[in-house]
Amino acid sequence: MAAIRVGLAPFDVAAELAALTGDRTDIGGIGTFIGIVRGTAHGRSLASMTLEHYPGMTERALVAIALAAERRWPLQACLIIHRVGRLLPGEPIVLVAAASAHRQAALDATAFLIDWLKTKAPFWKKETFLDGTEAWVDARETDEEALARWGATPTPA
Amino acid sequence: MAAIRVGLAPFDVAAELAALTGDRTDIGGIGTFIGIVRGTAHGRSLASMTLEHYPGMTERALVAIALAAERRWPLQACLIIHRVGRLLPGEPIVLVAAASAHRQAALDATAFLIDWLKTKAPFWKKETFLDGTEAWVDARETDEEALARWGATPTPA
Amino acid sequence: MKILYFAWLRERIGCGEETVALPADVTTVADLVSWLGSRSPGHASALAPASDGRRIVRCAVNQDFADPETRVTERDEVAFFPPVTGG
Amino acid sequence: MKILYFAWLRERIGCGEETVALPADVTTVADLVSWLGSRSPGHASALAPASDGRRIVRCAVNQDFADPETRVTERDEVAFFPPVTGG
Repeated sequence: MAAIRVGLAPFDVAAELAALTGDRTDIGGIGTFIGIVRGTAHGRSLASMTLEHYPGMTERALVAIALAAERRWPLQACLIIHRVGRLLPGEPIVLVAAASAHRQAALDATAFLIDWLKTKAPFWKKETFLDGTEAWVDARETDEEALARWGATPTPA
Repeated sequence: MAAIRVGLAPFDVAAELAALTGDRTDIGGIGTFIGIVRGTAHGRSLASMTLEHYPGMTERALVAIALAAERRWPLQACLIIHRVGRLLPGEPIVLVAAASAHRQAALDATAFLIDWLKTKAPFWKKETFLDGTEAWVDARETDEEALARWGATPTPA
Repeated sequence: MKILYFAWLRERIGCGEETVALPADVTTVADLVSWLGSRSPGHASALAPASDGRRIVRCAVNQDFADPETRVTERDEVAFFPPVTGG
Repeated sequence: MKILYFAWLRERIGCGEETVALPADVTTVADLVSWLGSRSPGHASALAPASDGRRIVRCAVNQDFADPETRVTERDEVAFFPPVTGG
């Protein structure tokens, strides 16, 4: 079961994981990753981070990423939740989770989900600094490198 | 900050992660792994799993594992919670978490924590099957192999 | 054709969505970028390649990532945006 | 010396903890295993190596993992147990 969600609302990790596993007793481990807004960028203090996305394509991309993980590993469930809009430092941005009978599959799939999401889902971050200036975040080459670990074609350049 | 806990009580993942990060705004990502009691073992239905441990040595071992992770990766926080006593299928056994400014460090440290815990902390699992029979779980060689990824000396054989 | 712009492309062009009537000789994403670039200085600036010739702007056709060679028709939804930075 | 047994060693020996007075010629973990094995059939069975000679039982001295060569004294806490299976 792959579940994805995009929205403004915060998420409760415990409730999300409980919903993901339900009454199943065939899950041996759940890996998760939570991305959080940091309070500084390039040594400057952040007031907020604003997430823009491409409605429609975002959901398609997240479903495709979740299904790709389910094809690569024997997962009982996998989850991607990504927030959009204005977020403050310390607030969670994204939650990915992968549940499997075996821990290595759960851990590997978790890393895969976040690596793919960072390069294949249409989100853009804008930083607003305490001094009022704004800047769009640059894509990092290390994200494309992380993709290569999964034998993935980089996003068209 | 390394936090470890061993006990009978269940844990609330959301509350544990909130306590781990507190008001910090220098954390960019948190990796977690939750181990769960599966309902079957060797094709037989499980009634419960009983976790025995070596009080005193367990806490020492978990602290040593958490500190080893903090030496290897730039972590803002790391957490190990391990339950003992009788657990039912579907119940969580263990929670490990690692928080870092960067996602790769958080993910790698999470895998390291659970791999090391599986081979270096004095816990033993006994399975009680629905038919009333009991069996101690055998250590798996794959756990020692997972350790080798971290360049670790296997536990004395 | 419906065209969408996101992030700093949207800001530089000054709109997030426009509907255009496609000239007959625009048949690929590369053609579309050239043609859109002639519509305003904002379009030209937003859609220009980097000084080293590297393509900065990414494109999706009907919500799938696309290449300069991807073919486009009047009925497609085409989006232009910077490299993604979510997660 | 305080000796602890865990998991199936505890069950096979029939006790989780015993205090023993160490003979003078017992100075290492290996010595201790041999000597304990002579105390009862349960001890002998629990502490025996596998049929291929591989050591099954693990040991900790003062709550640190130990080798057969690790030295022990009357004041140490020594524990014997199977390979760990937590997590």
